[in-house]
Amino acid sequence: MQHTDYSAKVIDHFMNPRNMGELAGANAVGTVGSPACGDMMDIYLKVEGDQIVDASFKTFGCTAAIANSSMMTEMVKGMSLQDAENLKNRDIEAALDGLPPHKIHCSTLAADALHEAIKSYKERQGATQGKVAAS
Amino acid sequence: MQHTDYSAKVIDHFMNPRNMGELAGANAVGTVGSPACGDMMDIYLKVEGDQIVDASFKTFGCTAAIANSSMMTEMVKGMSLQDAENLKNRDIEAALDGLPPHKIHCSTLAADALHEAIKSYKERQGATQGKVAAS
Amino acid sequence: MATTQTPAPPRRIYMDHAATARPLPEVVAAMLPYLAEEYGSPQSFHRQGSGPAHALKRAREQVGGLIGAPASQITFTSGGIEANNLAVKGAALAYERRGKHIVTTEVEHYSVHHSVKFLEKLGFETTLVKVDGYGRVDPQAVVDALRDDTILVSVQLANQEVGTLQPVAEVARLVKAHNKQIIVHTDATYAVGQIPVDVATLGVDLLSLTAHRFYGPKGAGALYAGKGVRLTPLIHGGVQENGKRAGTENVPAIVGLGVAAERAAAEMEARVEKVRGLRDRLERGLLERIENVQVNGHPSERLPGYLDLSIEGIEGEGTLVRLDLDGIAVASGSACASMALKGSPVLHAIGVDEVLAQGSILITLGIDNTDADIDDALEEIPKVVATLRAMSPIYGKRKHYFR
Amino acid sequence: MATTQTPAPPRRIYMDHAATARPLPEVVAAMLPYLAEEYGSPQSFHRQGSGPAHALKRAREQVGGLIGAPASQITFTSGGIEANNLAVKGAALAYERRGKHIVTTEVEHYSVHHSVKFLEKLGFETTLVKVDGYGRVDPQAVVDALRDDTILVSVQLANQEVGTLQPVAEVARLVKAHNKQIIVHTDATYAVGQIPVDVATLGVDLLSLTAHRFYGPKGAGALYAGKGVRLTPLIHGGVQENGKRAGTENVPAIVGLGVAAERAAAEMEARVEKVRGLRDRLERGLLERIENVQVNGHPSERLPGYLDLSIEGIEGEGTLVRLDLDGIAVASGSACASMALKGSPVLHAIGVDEVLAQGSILITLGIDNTDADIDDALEEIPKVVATLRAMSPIYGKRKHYFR
Ligand SMILES: Cc1ncc(COP(=O)(O)O)c(C=O)c1O
Ligand SMILES: Cc1ncc(COP(=O)(O)O)c(C=O)c1O
Repeated sequence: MQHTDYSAKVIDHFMNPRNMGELAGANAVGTVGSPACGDMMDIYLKVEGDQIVDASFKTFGCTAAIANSSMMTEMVKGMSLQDAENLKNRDIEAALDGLPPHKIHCSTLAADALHEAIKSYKERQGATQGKVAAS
Repeated sequence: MQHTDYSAKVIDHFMNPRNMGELAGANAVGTVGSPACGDMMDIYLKVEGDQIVDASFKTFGCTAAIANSSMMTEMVKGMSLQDAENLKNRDIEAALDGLPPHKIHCSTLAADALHEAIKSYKERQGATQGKVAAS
Repeated sequence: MATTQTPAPPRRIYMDHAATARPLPEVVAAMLPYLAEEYGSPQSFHRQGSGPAHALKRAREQVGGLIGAPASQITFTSGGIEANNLAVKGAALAYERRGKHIVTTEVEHYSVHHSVKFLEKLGFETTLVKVDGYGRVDPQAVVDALRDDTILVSVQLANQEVGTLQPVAEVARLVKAHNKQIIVHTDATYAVGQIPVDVATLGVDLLSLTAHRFYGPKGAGALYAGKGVRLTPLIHGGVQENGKRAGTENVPAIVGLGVAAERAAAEMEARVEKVRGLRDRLERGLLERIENVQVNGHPSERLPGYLDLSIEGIEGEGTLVRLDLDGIAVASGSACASMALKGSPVLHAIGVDEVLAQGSILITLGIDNTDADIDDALEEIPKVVATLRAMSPIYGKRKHYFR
Repeated sequence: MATTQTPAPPRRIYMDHAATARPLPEVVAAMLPYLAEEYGSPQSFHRQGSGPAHALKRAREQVGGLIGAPASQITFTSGGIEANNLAVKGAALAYERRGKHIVTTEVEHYSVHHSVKFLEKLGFETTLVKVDGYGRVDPQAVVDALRDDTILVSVQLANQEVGTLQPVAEVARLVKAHNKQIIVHTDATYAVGQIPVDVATLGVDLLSLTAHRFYGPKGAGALYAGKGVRLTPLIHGGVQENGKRAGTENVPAIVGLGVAAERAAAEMEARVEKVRGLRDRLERGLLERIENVQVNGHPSERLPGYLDLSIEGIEGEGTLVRLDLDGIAVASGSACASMALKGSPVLHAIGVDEVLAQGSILITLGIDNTDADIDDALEEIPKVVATLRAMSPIYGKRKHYFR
């Protein structure tokens, strides 16, 4: 493939990433991937009640990995936790107008990072609220 | 190879063969080659005493076979039998300004036909003169 | 050694389309950008690779379109001979666990025969099916040659020398009915672009083609491989062509192949009609003007441009040279005209008398030939034949020299 | 899926000469007649074949001239990968009666590695010799790997990825001293046309090269085979190339290869000097402007145009895309930039940290690069690196993520 096989949206989110950097006041973090395999994402969320009020990312990875991080953080801002938990990698991919076949795993990674962040948030919530997290 | 690898002399003798046809009054004939293999030559000589006074050919074969036949008949006209017996295929080849490597055997064929004609002539001479041909 | 300085003849008439054909001007024009600004490798991730990558994609669709195959089933090679090697060796090695027996015919191109000979050194066995006097194989004879350990059948679509068309669809049908696991290959190098060819109609698993036979460039060919057909690569070492054929893609030539395929598909009917018309006129005219000559190959089931003649009493190489000096380029099956100095195995297989085989002239017409070409050929060929027959010690002595 | 509509950058700077290079205008000009009026097959006996046949002969002399070999010892192929396959498989199969052991290195191109893997299925065994941190093989280690049944040694002349030059002459000398029957091959695809190469000085039996690496066209390469060296053909079925490689010759591409070889021979010194000068300036400049970056490959024994960098904390594919959008085309050894999605085995073999390997950028300069190109690269590359590092969760956390 060539990078010209990326959609205009992918290139736009790669060149002008939204919500890039650590997030002041984040109360949830999800980290997935492994640098040795070529991609790693830190996703930061600021959750208030049931809602994600802000999100950001830092990503080591290819064009698609960065674009998916950027798009995903855009999508989840303002979302309820439940909707975010139901966000599928296909949704991010669709929002980016598709991904080359080789690069589908990058959208999976972004969804995984999000779900990881929510999970750790909930676990922590459960712990601080004295409840046992339901498995 | 292409036919343009033939020398100008080969092409000239092929296109304008000298001494072509059966020879009226020929007293020696040599035949070599095999049509199934792609070339066959009949060489006609008219021998007077020790000298070849005329020569001709008929040839089934490639450009080089015909050109060698033509050149060889030109060369032997007026030659003594002994000189003709010593004529080598290399001499005919040289007179034609050389032959492509694949085609050297055509000059051999022409020399062989000549020697064959002389041999049969001598045998017949020996027979008619009541001599036994020395082996 | 000095070479000939004979001036070029006033007009060159090319009647050797069996050897190669002149690329169409639009083929060359389409290639040029890929020799210049679009020189990138299709495997490069950057922008310089994207033009070439898209061009490959397009060419794959064009070639698929010509033979009714999806683009994904087209593997580009450097030509027909490589495609045949990849088909035969590639399938044999990929399926050798099933068996080691191959069935092919006596009249295949050397690229199939020598591939099979190579495989024999690796323990494979081969059955060569015979052909009839027209060069045609009997489909039932192919089936009769099948064994339990047969893994591959390779039967050409059209013969390179006499132009005879083989009943490949029938062969494939019967072979598959016998055992659908057997891979069926057809060398369609001489047929694709000359006559309609459709892989579904043929029912084959593998089909070889080459660009320069249908007015594309040298250096590009393709192997069609049906869904699920495995091949061991011939040229290892890269991701190109889905791992089936490594090597930086010859983009300009492949682009040329694509355009040639598209043109062939668009003009097929007109081409067949034109070329066959010219050939038929030439055939009739020569048979009227020359006696003691035979046409080799099948009378009707034959490539449209093909006319293979065996001319009694003369030898082919000399005929070819005289015609060439008159401006007409033809080929010959004579031993003397071949680099290997060997007589044609095809003429032998169809039972042409050995001496007659030495006098064979192969005239193959193409879309660039004209009526005027045929007029000239009808005038020159009989003259050359007469001249050479006058020199021949065997002409008219059939009883002595011919079987 | 919609594709990018980003407008083309104002200027394209090509720094990926490891992938392929732009053919010289005189190369293309020399090819054109063979795509048009001189379209004949060199094997045709008639006049239409003689121009192409003479062109092949000339090209063979030109290629021989570039590497100090007689024309008769040059076999044309479709490229370097085919030449490597022919060398390795062809020699192994031709000499298998002597033994079935092959010695090669960890850092060879896939075309050598996969050929050897294929041979392993036929019962051959291989020893892969290790390289040092610069990617160099120790000639003594090659000798130590030899066995009584070793028939072939294959060591590249220059590495495709880090540009490191191998001590091939020394390898050949020691191997031949050990057992002069062992065939020595070198994949010189990346070296021929870039640095002086002479088969006699190297003392090898087989040497592969490809045209498109030194400003010739795609689709033509060659294998040098010394006197008496036998090869089993890879592509069977014709008299072309002395029976070593069948298939209608790709005359236009071979003519282009010939001209490219002649130009390379004539301009060698100037080219080396120019390209090395540009590379050295770029290397120095980047090391000054970017911290935490390492140069891979040998500091001095390296191809003149090569600069392979591992840049801490960022990933190569993204770097490549950003640079490309800025108009600079480079390559990357990162897994994400490869079609196979595999990290570079060369960087692994020389011991580059896995994470650093993902951040590798391969810059390869050629004769078409200018001082202005270097200026632009010195400006753009540090900017892109800084931008991506700012996004990276691992940059600056070396202790966490790097070994
Ligand atoms: C029947 C047949 N198949 C294939 C080929 C060769 O194709 P190419 O020369 O493109 O490799 C030939 C060529 O002469 C042929 O006669
Ligand atoms: C070391 C090496 N040898 C050979 C080749 C290939 O040559 P070609 O692409 O001309 O077949 C490559 C190509 O990438 C290579 O890296």
